Amino acid sequence: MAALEAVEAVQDGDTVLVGGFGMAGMPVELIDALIEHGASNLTIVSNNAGNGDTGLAALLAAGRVRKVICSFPRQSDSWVFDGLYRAGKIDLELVPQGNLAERMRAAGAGIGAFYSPTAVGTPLASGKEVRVIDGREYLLEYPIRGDVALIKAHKSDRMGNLVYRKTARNFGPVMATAAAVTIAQVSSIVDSLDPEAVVTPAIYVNRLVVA
Amino acid sequence: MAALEAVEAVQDGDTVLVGGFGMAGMPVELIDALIEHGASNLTIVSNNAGNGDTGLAALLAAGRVRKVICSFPRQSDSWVFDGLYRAGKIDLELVPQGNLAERMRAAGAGIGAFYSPTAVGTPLASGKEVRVIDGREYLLEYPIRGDVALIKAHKSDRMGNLVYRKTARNFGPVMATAAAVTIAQVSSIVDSLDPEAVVTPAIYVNRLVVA
Amino acid sequence: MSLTREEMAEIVARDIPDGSYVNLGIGQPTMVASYLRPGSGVVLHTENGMLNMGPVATGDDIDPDLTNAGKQPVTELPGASYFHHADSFAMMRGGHLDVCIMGAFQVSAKGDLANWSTGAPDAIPAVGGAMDLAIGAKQVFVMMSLFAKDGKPKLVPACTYPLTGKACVSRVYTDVATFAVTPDGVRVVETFGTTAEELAARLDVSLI
Amino acid sequence: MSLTREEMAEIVARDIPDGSYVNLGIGQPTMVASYLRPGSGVVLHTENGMLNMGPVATGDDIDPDLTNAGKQPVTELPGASYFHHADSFAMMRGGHLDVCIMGAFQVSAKGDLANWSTGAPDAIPAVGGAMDLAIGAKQVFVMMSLFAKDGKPKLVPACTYPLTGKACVSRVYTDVATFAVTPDGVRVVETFGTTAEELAARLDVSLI
Repeated sequence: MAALEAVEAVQDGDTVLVGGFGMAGMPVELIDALIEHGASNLTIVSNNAGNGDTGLAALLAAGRVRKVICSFPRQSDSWVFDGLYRAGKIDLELVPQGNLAERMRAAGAGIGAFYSPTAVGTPLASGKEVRVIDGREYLLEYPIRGDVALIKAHKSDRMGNLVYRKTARNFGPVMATAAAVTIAQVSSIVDSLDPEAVVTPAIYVNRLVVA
Repeated sequence: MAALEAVEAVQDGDTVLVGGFGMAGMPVELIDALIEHGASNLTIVSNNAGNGDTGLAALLAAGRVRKVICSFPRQSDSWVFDGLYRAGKIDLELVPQGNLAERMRAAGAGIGAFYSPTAVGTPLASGKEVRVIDGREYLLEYPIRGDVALIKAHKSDRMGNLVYRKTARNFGPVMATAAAVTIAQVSSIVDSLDPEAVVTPAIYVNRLVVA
Repeated sequence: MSLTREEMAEIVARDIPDGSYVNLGIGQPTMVASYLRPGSGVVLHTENGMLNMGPVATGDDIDPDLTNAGKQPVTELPGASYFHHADSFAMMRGGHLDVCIMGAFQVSAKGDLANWSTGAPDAIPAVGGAMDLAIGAKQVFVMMSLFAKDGKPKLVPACTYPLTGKACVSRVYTDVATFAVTPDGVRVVETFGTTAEELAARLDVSLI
Repeated sequence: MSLTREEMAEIVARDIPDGSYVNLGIGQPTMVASYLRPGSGVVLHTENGMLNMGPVATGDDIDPDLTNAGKQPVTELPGASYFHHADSFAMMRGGHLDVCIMGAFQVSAKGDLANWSTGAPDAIPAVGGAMDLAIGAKQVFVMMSLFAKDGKPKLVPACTYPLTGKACVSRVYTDVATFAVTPDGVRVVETFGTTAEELAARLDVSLI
């Protein structure tokens, strides 16, 4: 499927989960297609908030994003986000990296909420329910669901089973489970994969784009 | 390591997680060693409560188990458990299969508790906290931790990374994360495994037994 | 003429949309697999950790490491994948399966399901994955005879047996009729060797 | 003489038990890797999804799909494994890592850690995995200079910067001393070019 056709699943106002940790696992071609597609008023869930002037940063620069949910927006080359944030043009929900992953996992796994020990006693605990379990404090965390997930994998088979490459795996498998529609960018579609080594089963993948 | 030496990690009164779904993934040699070892007053967490007269059933028959936490104790050949249960000689905590897996996952993942939609409105909801989240009812479920896990994998490397075979994978990877000491029975120890295909990273494996 | 079990399985199979991800419960629902149209693209999930499960294994194909949820030896189809129990039930609980097909002791007019325990005081309780399946799939289809051996209806105003799940059943396939459980009530979809009027007279559930 | 950063890294490396699973935070803690004894069996975890991470990659070994948490290209050692982010942080949050080494702005006498935000009103907040790491590992070692550039101590009775985690630090490695945070108070383990008495005079924290 062409990238532009695939990202037509994204509608104005959607929450879009975007894979990648820095550039590793970043679905650059899908993001470029999303910019071309033109959907706006988006909430983006991703570990970072864009680097340099391409990819996620370009989506932000185009004014399509109203809110970013991420763990680490501030980087040496995150000038696009920085500018929008300081100008009050973009909302930020800062989530510790592990809670970000676990909240998406909860969305995909049908868990209504969970108690996490991360961020107890910190400013990011503000407004969250605290519960003591076995003498330890935990915060109640809710799922983060996506309307669409844009992820990058290494290879797929024709059914949509996915394998990844090294640390580019990062958020892809979790995001694939947490979105209503998952679009995976892969380097190639192969005839078969080892069933023991499939990381994302095809049930979680709705559209495949070779890029 | 010899099986008998490995299972010396088990002490009287311990909670022992035992892998397998029926015979697939059942660590038979480790269970036999545990019987020989003699630890008693055990709580066993496993999907079933023993079949026929060997394995888990033999451990029960030897009077070493005071409580079973499982999803499906009653089978056509579960006469050992049936007899002990009817005689009031063994306690049973019945847990839906998915909650059983997820509660062990929570133990391994440092989650204090989680809200599951499974069993709402059923007799197994008895005594559990109910919470409505986004209009749906959930039950609060707590982690199940093991002192020791006995699991069966297919192959390991020398570090203890594990791969499994087909549906014999079942509870092994989850139990490995949920116990203080994990003992894995494997068919062979090989020089190397594909890092992309490792299912249980070595950090979760404390002792290896070739059987 | 009321339907045989084979005919019921065929009707259920016909109602599964092409390309669906489906879990077939232990027992009668397993028969549905034989009636799936080749090329339908239906993918079978087994909760002990596999997608793209193939038919029951025989002879040399039997592998003790490859079984279904009923612990029968099965086979693997191209495109299969294996995963552990927490991932398998996350897949189910997260609403990713399109259809789950289960047997039942009773189904209520609101779609409550009772299929794990008769509540007999001396019974040893066992639930397996039934409660997870009941609330996990997008649609739950039940296959059962409409009347018990003693003639009592199994589609009831409220279940008297212990529940497996609340308001989770969407369709009930029986030997004499197929019912849809809807927010407005129980609708008769099709009857076999009987009429909606005759059924209405034998059931305590209002039919629409 | 106070320690150089290299000497601090060497001392931290010496205190990591053989065979430990260790996460090295971004920045100064990364230097510890160079001082691990060959054959120590220490396994490095990187929270972006890998165990048995090797040294930083150079030249042809650079692979954009293989990076550490600081997004530097790294290498893979024999026995490596890859996993996704939820599994990686489950490993951390579940207490499976033996040691995590982090930098800090401040550490309190009770082991509270502040290392993610100076609380400056115009700063853009960013936390990454710091809060998960702080509460996840069995032991958290902090590496920092004991005094800020303005001379203020960074080992304090209570943190004035926003917290990363409560009561999570077990050891503090600084350029002039190593401290153990214990239930009874902060203990001086070793000093470098100074004495416990001199440090006590410059700190508002009681030393035992």
